Amino acid sequence: MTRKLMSLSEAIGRYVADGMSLVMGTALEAAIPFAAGHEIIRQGKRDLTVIGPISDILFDQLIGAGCVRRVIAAWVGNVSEGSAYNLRRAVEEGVPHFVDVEDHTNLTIALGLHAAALGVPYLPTRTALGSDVARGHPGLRPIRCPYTGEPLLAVRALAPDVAIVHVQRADEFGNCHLWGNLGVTLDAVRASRSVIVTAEEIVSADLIRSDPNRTLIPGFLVTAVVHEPWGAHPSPVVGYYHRDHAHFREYHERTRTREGFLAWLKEWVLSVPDRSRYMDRLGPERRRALRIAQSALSAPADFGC
Amino acid sequence: MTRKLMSLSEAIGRYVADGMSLVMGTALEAAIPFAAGHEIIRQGKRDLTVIGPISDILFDQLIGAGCVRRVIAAWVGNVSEGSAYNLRRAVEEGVPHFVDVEDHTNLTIALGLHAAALGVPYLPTRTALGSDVARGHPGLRPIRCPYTGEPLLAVRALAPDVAIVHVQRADEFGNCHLWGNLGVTLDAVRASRSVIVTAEEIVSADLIRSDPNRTLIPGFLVTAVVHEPWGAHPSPVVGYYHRDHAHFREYHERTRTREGFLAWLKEWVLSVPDRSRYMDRLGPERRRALRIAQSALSAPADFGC
Amino acid sequence: MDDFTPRELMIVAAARELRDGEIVFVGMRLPLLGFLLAKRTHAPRALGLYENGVIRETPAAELLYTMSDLPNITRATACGEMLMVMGLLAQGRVDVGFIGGAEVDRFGNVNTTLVRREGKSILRLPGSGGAGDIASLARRFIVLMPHERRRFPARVSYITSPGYGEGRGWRQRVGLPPGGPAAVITDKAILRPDPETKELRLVSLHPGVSLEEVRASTGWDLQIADPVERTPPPTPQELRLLRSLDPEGVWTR
Amino acid sequence: MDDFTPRELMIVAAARELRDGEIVFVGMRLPLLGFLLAKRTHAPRALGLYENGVIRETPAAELLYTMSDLPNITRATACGEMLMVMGLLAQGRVDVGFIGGAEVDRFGNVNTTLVRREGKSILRLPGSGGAGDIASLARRFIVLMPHERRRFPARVSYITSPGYGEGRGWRQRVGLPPGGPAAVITDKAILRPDPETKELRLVSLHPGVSLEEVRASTGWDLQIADPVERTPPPTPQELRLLRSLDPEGVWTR
Repeated sequence: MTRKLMSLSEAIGRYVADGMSLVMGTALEAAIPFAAGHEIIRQGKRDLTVIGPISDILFDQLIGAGCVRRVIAAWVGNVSEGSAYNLRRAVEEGVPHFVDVEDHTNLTIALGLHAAALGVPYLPTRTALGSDVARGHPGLRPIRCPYTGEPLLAVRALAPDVAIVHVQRADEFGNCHLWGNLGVTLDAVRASRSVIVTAEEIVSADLIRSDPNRTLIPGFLVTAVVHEPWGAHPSPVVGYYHRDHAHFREYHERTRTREGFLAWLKEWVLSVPDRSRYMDRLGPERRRALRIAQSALSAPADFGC
Repeated sequence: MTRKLMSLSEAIGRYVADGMSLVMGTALEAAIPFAAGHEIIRQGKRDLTVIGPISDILFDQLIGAGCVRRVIAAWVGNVSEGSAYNLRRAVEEGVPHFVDVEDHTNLTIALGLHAAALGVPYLPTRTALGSDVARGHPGLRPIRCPYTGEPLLAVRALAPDVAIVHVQRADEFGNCHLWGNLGVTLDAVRASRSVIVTAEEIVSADLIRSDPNRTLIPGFLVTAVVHEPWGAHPSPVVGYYHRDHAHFREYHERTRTREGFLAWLKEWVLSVPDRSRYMDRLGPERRRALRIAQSALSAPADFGC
Repeated sequence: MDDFTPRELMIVAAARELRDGEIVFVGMRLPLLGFLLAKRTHAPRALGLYENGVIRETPAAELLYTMSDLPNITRATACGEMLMVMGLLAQGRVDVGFIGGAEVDRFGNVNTTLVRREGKSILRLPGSGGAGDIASLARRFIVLMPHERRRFPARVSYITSPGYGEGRGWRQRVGLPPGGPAAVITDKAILRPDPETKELRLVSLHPGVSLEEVRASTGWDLQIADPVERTPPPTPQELRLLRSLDPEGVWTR
Repeated sequence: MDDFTPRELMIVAAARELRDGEIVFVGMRLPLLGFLLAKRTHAPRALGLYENGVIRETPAAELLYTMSDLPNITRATACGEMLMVMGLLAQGRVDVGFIGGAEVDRFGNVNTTLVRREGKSILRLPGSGGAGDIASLARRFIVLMPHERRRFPARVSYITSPGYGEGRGWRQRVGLPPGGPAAVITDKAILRPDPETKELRLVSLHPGVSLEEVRASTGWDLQIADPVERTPPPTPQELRLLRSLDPEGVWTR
């Protein structure tokens, strides 16, 4: 087993290069790797392809910061508030520059990653038949079932260069325990050439091995492990902290204009060197309010011999 | 939520009918629903299609007892000992009668069930290309990838009438916690029209809800729940008891001849009314030896709010 | 008539679309409240599926802003992968799903991707999310949206979530399972597909709304059921429950 | 020469096929012991995948009769579904897999399904299990079986696990990834494919075994590498470790 613990800036610096494709926000509205996304912005990565089902506001931030050339997603917006203004400015006006959008549905994103995780070039589905999502789509071709003859769509495998996922706890070898809603996380990790994990806690290999069924990401698939408490704020992490609805609302209000977004970006990303300083800025009271108020521990499972 | 707790004889009597297809042994060598299989034999079910990756000796017993018309499997034998003599007698000599065998690989069985669980008529794969397993197979048709043009096999969806699975613990509504190796269990449950669960323990809904990520079988998919401690003996159940290797060896030795099998069947199946009497026959010392000696509890996960 | 908001009426009408014991692809915002309201009134055994991988029988203890908020995870029936719940949807096990939209047309096709305006400019919307999957694969779906003429064109500029396409037989022709929109619930009325033509027609006017108002807010020559109904206003019990679910009116005002 | 059993030599030879850090589809019986032996000698970082859904870095604490025995679960790296590990196999991430067989032929095709005897009678064997998948999808595979003429026909009567099919280029033609058998380890010798023709040829004779004996036990005109090697006997350390792994000789006698 190889120790893979490093700082976030080292992980992003070493494993994310201009022009790469990145899958993020794989658990949907929870455990979105915002800390990693902000480090990508600070390091000025360019021409990225961002992949994910829905991104809540992370993709919007990357687009506004000029990091993104192409979006492969089912939905880009602000889940509780509505529009993603940076996506709109990029697509409608080319500000800061135009981005390509390859539209999907949640299921076609999931199946594209699942195909890559299963080692096959495509998977069939009935979803989106007849829709404009599928029309002329490079990754959704009409086919026929070899048994029934019925029309289907072939979803082309999606194999990102890098998956960035935020988890509850990991050991220094990258073996991760995660729980709550998983979205497309497991397939995204298996589909990607390298995997960066940010974790609320780094724990002993011993603790991780106490529950192999919770080890949904085995360390040998992981390239880098980063200890990054609060690394998903303002999205929630089961067992750690709530969604910061106010932060999403504030982002929505402040990013209606390009100037507003740039001010927001400076305040929350460019002028903070790392997540710990970001959390300082958030302040102790707000952190306390977001922390889960009452534990509810899972009943144990016995793996004895 | 509907209470679904009933006796094994009621569950098999109500939900397994002659001519049905049944998927069993879905976790591979562990948690094989032997108690349910024995009840099927006692109730004299006929013309069943049995489906599973490998079956260890359960399918051999059902075949020898004359319950089976057709086998859809990757492997039928005795994992630690070798041949399945009843399968051999049935295929080679028609004793007690001929059975059809639709050969698969583990992966094509898994993909067939996965296709049904994903609601698609087939899934593509590269496995078994060029093999005689795939030659003229009704559920493995040669196709081409619509993107790359490469040859693939289309694995037809396998949707059994009934899945019978053995789990560690369930509530009376059929919500199940299971852990250890899962094999094809989750897809088998989702692929099947009805689901019979036998469980080592019946626990409160409250305990099950303490860990929704361990609830790999939600109750709404379950038709019947049976409290059946030791229901998987001689196969192992993680957290409860070890594999009874001696029992597999004894079965192997005694079933070399048809007469030997019939004597074994009388002793261990036909002359015992239920699993509790079966375990009496096994005796307290052997039970004690098989019980796990030392607990090793999983670290808790926090689902607090 | 002014003792409830248009959104409250929409949520109540959505709740009434659910039958007890049904499997529901819930969605967020108004539909989520509709689901919770139905569970506390006539559909206590309804089961909620969420595309993030959550399955719930018991309602969450607090108001949700998103389906991944912690109260939706605590004591859930099951938490897992998106494909677990999407598989159930694709199998045809989901009775009903809810979607919102920017545009809906005569045949119940919904657009949440992009609107082409006069000239060559476009308006970029967030996209499908799971809506296209619900519309494609659920046994029926319900659309909730404000009733404005620009949102109700004869033909949407982009089909994100397929309804009846070009009318009767279209879903079968393109390979979709039967399904389709069972109702479009707006702040003015309820529209349902004509069983023969699959064209949406007005079946119920909300309290205080006139036929002319609905016609003027619809971008095609809207057919009217005969007789057209009046949507019953929320009952005091419905309103009380709804307001207890969203005491600050986050989604209801 | 009689201080080790033929099976012990086979296991040791199998262990030597593994390189450190490789991802291994382990299988049961002899290969399992070979994997454990390799981990305790030259390949401590090898990772074991099991088709029941188990991934292990640390060896199990007790002898396993099957991959689902409890000692293989306790403190495993991960436990999950078959498709999780089969997906890694299909992705081409598995370096090497082990399979046994009833028959192996000139091009390394393996039969574990059925043998047609003289007349019309057949001998029914258990079937593929995961062997066909390993042979199809691993980057290379190793076959372990007793060396008997009836088990080494020129052409197997049924290809359960494809080797090189009909020779060079066949795997590509039928659509299989490169892979194929890297070695056939028997109780008498080691055979490896000729890099050009892909036909199995004798590369190493076990201690005390003659060339003639191996030729007589092979059902085709066996080509011989020049020079042919002698398989090094198990070292005392290898034997000691192996016997500590299987003290009662369940798999080694």
